[in-house]
Amino acid sequence: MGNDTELVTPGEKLGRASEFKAGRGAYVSPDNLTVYASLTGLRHIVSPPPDSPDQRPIVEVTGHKAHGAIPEPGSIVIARVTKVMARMASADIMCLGTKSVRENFTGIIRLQDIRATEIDKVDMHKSFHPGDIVRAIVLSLGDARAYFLSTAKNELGVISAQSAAGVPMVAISWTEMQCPITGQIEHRKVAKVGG
Amino acid sequence: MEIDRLDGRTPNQLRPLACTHNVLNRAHGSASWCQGDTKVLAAVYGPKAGTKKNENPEKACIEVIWKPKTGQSGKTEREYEMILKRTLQSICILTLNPNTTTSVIIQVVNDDGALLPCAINAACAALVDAGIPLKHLAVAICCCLAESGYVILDPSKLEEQKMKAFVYLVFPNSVLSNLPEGQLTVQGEPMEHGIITSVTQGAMPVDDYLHCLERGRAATAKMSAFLRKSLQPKLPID
Amino acid sequence: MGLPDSSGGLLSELDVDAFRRLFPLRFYESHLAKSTRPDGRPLDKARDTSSALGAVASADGSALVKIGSTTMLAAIKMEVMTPSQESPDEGCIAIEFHMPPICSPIVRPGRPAEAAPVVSKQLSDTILSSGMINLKELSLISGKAAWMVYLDIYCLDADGALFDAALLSAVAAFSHLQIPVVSMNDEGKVVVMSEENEGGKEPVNKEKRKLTLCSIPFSLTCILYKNYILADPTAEEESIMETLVTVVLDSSGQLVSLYKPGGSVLAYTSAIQDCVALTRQRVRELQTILDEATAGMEVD
Amino acid sequence: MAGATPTTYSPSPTTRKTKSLIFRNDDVDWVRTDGRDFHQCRPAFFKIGAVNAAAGSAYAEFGNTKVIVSVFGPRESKKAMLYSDIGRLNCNVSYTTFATPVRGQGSDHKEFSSMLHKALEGAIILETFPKTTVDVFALVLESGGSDLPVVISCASLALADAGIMMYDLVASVSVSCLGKNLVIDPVLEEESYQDGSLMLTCMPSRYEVTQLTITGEWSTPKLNEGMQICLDACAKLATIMRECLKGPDSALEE
Repeated sequence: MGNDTELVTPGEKLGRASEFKAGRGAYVSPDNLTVYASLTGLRHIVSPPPDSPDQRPIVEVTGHKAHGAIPEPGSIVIARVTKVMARMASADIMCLGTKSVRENFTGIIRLQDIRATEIDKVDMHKSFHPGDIVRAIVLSLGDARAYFLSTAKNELGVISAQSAAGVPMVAISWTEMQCPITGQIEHRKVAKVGG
Repeated sequence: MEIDRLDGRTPNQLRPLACTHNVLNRAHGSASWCQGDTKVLAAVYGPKAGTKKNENPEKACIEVIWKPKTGQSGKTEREYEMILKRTLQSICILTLNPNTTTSVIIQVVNDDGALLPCAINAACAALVDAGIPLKHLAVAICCCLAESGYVILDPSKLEEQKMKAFVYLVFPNSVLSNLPEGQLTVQGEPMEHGIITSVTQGAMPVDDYLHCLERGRAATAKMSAFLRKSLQPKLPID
Repeated sequence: MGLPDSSGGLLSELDVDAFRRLFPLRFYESHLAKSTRPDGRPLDKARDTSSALGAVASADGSALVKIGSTTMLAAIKMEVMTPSQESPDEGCIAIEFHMPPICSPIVRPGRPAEAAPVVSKQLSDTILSSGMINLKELSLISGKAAWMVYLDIYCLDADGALFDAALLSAVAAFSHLQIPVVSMNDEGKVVVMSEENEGGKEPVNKEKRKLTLCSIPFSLTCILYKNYILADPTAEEESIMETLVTVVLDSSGQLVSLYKPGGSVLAYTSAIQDCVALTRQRVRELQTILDEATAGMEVD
Repeated sequence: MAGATPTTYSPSPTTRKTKSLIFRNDDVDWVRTDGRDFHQCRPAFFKIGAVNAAAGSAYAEFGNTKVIVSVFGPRESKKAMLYSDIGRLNCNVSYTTFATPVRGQGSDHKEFSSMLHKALEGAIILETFPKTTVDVFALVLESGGSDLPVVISCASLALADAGIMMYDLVASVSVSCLGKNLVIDPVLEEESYQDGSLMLTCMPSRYEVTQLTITGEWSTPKLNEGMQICLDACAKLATIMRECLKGPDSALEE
């Protein structure tokens, strides 16, 4: 279905609620009669998934720069560890998915969320160091201060770290990284690459 | 043509230098530094952990607080704080104590010219006294330019006001090394010729500035010898 | 296979902007090695610069200046003061640089930017010590009344080289300044002459509507990083490579300021000379831009 | 230069011209200083994307009233804030020192800041950015009258430019009551002589009012008249605002 040339702005009517379902960038008025745009962009109509019980076409607004992404439960993030304490590490969320965020969000990784197995044997200081770049998943919106992050999956954990000599280290196992210059081995919760 | 200096000094002559360290009991490190009647007291606290504000996971943080002799801090003090902070950052090995803050407090005791250079020298001595890891020391000097392009060093307040321009310069101290000479040059110049900080006031021809650089470098060699001597552990008979 | 890959493989999955965010120095070094910058500029090239005079109707002189996306709005308001006893024939200039919260994500209301007072001070020092303005021209009645020139510069969009843009806007505002014609009223106050309150009074400053600007200062800020010199840095460049050198030259080629507040890179004589040479070139560009802006005003 | 700044005064005449000189209370035929009809707004100019450093921004110019609004976020809320399931809106309005005829202090305008907050809050879908804050900062470059309504309309454009989800744009217009007459979109001079004022902020396409501020003494018929004038003007203003969003500056991806 075409009809994606019409430019709309917030508050413009997209159609009647009896004919359309509100998709991205659209909402239904409180009286359930009208679908309005909530963003600036192109009015776009897509067919509902064939297995959906509701067979109304979906009207959405696309093409505009939406606001910068914010972390939500389930998002994969890339964060820089800022501080490592006995029971948790704090980290600045710098990328959401593969996109960078404009301004940092604070996240914390609690001791119990580092590994999926042998949780009681995990040592915070053998998992992360300040400055490490980690890939993590957002567990929840957390508390007032930080999002709760987890690295308890094979593909999550440290993806880049510097050795004491100041050079990027190479992962040699699930728990170790090695400095290519000094040969020194440091402990980390290392992320597995690829699939 | 020569310019007679009020206190009878030769153009290249510095005022008497005096440096005492460990002058304050409660600070982790402290020093007082005098150049003639200009006197500055510097205190260092830190490195302290957990003062969240400017913390950086990769680098130690340095904060500078400038206390004028009298009155409130204004724009001049803010500017001096910024210059001092960035100068000290460049000589400290910041990667050794990440997530910490080191505070440097400067108290002006008396200002009789060359105040900022004097404060930089004091801060540097106080950092050594506190045992903060440093790459090298910094030595600061003020050069004054007369109308004719004539340069005098380490001016008093009166001389500063009379001259058409002045230049504050900070250089690394000369390095004592066992390595062959060639190892310590950068772009054909010895390391201690590189400028850490330069602040100028008043218009001057570019060549006069370059001339100030030469004279400043020559003078800081003497000062760095003094600084080194004054920082050596005192013998008990002192 | 079970073993993790080297970090290189993992990082190649990232978007360019994510890589730039996570490893800014590595990102910049890959550009610098090709003698270029992420915005496509050669290392020694300043961003597009423009200047428009008379942007603020309620001011006596004003200018809007853009260097890349860094934007400055400068406006002058003239007030009257009693000159000090030491200099009864001189007026005064008060310069204030503001960074309102609209200009940058790092400025918040009630938490002013650290840079603002420092730039204010730097601007005052530069403008007053350059001798661009003869304070005697600001005198109205010797010992009785003189002009107090309030120059306020607002940063509307902060993207690096703030001092350079602020100085250019200040100079442009001074060249646009039109001094109001004033006379002394019966109460001994200086008031603006207008059709209504003229009342046969003689203006006290009939001939002095414009200031004579001699030796105008222009500046260029450069980054020193390793052996590279990057002219007119963006905010991102300033935050990653932190050694900055600002050179101010006046229109006659004199050095008004050479400002290098610390930084991990030492400046050797050759680098200083290179920065001065780049500034010389930039002074000519800026002079032309300013001349064009003033010429544009005269046509109107 | 001495440390302390000497006391100064502005040479511009500050004494107000007598009111009767311009607006004769009973004379219906006086002309507005800029020649507009009583119910005619100043030409409105909008531009989005004025500030690159911000997530979204807009510039508005109504005669001599010139404002810039920047939007930042959604970003992390201040550390001291309590946890919240929905987003927060934080507003600030300040003036430049040269905005007013006599040089001012350029300080924050607390009252306008909170009024801007109230005017916008109802139009933003706060549920779409839980826990985080959207900052809306306005700077009045020049004050030429009707400053707050211009700030509000401009802020809603900046929010739209930033891609913040909204139920509708927000348009705002004020009227001044001068004797028997209602004048819309008053300039500074008219505001200084007004007997009463009415400012209305609404979501035009939904015909919902988000804020109504009244000062002075109003009879019910006058009030109804004033509100109707404002609602009509808001609808027209919204059309101009939508054109701006759809114009060449709009941030549509290719």
